[in-house]
Amino acid sequence: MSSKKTIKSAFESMMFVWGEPLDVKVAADIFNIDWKDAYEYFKELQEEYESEGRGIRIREIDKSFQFCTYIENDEFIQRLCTPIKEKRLTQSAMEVLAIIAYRQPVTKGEIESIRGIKCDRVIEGLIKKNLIEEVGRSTGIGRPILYGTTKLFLEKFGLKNIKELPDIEDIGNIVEDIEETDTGQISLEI
Amino acid sequence: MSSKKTIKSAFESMMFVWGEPLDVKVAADIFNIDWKDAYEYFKELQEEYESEGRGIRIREIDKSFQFCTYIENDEFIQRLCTPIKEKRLTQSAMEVLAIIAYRQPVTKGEIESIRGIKCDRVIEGLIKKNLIEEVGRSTGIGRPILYGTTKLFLEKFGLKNIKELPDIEDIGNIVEDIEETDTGQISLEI
Amino acid sequence: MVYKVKLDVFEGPFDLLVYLIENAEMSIYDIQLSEITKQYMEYIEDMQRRDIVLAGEFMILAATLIEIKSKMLLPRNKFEEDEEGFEDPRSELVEKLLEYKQYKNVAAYLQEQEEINNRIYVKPKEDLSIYTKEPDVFLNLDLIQFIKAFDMFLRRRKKIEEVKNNYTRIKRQEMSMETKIEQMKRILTSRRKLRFRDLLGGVKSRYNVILTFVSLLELIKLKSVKVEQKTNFGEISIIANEIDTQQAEGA
Repeated sequence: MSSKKTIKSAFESMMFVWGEPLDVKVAADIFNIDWKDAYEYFKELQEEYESEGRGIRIREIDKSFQFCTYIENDEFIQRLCTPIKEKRLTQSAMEVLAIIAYRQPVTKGEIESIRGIKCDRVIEGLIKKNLIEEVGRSTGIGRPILYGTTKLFLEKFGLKNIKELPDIEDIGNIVEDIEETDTGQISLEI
Repeated sequence: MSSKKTIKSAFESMMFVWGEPLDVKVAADIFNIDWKDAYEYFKELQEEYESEGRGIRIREIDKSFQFCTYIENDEFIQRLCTPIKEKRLTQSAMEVLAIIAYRQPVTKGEIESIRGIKCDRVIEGLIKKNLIEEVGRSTGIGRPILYGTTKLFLEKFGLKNIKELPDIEDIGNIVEDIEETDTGQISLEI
Repeated sequence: MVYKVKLDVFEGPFDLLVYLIENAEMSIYDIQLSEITKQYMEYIEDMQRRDIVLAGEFMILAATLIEIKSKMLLPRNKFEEDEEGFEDPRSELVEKLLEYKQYKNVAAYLQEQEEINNRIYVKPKEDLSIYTKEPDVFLNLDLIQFIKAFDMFLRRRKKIEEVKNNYTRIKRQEMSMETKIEQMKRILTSRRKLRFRDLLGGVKSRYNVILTFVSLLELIKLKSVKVEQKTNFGEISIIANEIDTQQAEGA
């Protein structure tokens, strides 16, 4: 039986080599420990890096943990190198993604009735980018495909899990807040 | 002018993104600070990760610094990364194992008379897999070897002790129950 | 008022409509339909003039707007007006627009999140090929499978035993020597001379051959027949003894 210290240290090494989010279950199985304990250890590590103000941090995505850089250091990273950035999503892709994120599992028909326009191509593109996936079939007529978001969606938008999405009723305010804060920052810089 | 804390945190982020050993001079230039100071900061970081017993460490290579895993965690990384190939027991191995489990201690002769077929090879294979072992000798003619199941057998099947095996009279019922449950699931899927 | 919208790419008819409503500083709950329908139509005409391929959905909404507009122009009958359940023809559209606006906000939120997240960097997976060469062999054992396998074996054994039991029963039911002798005697009354194989009656099972042969020996002992075999393994000829046949006939 390994000590907690050993296990936590091993988790750090494992996350480091793995690069991608490391599933808590996979990590727990290696030490034959309880999932809950393993999760606790990851949370402790996350807290340690944060409280020490480290330049690398640990983020949680869908019951997995991953090392990443401290967000405020992006300016310095860009001075060092220009990491390849992914192309940003289009407005229509964002809208479709928004509907799927909040209404999943959802059919293409429902999405189209909300947006008032066809969206076959957009859905295709989002599947190709692995941001959404088929999650089953509706019991309705024709048994249409149901769509849901993927783990990569959470990763790309920095969400721990789908429940972390703000309440849809509050979204209007949140977006306004962000815009106001942005303006504030700009005026300070001037 | 950035604070020492900011610079050290940035160095961590930079090392993390860079992957390869990060030249102290390159890092120092980004903050327009003295090479000596930058080197000092890297050494401090190295010392911090070490004294905290972190699973990731910082190593120095020719006036460059790089994140790496803690050497003692190699074993766990290996466990994480080594793919697992599943192997199952053959039907005959299962049968022999079952007879031994229920009739132990039992001789090869008894097993063969129950199965109506020779089973030297199967027994050999099970011994090799450490699922059965010799537990003594019968008092009968020729004093044949008696076989029994091992601790690993219990472990692999998740049994506390051999008495936890389902009653042999109940076996038919148990299997029927399992099949019924299976059918139930199938009909739900339809 | 001539309204000029810049030729943004709208994400659909609702997107355009929301834009027009917000630009005209109208309340979404109280859309001035004549005004907004006019603007919407102007926009669509403009698009067509510029040879922009419009999706059919833009036309559908145009038709919907005109329909609502005409409904609102119709004089309302008093009874309807007094009814609490009177429904504004705009309400369905308003509901749809509100829902759409909500998701537009979500899209904006996601965009913010994407931007924030783009400032965070992760590292690629290390080269793990040194570890992946030899897979760990893992013995997968499952108690349910184990029990199933054993049960299958027990069932098979039970079946074999049943078959064996049936087999012995059938054997007991096979012809006895007494019956066989009676049968042979009957044959011999009609045919005084015949070959051994004629007595088998087409059944060449080991049991029948032995039974016939033993019965034949019995008949020889009883002096009912005479038997002749000219060569080793050759044909056995059987000749009935007259007296005996007569006896049999008499019996």
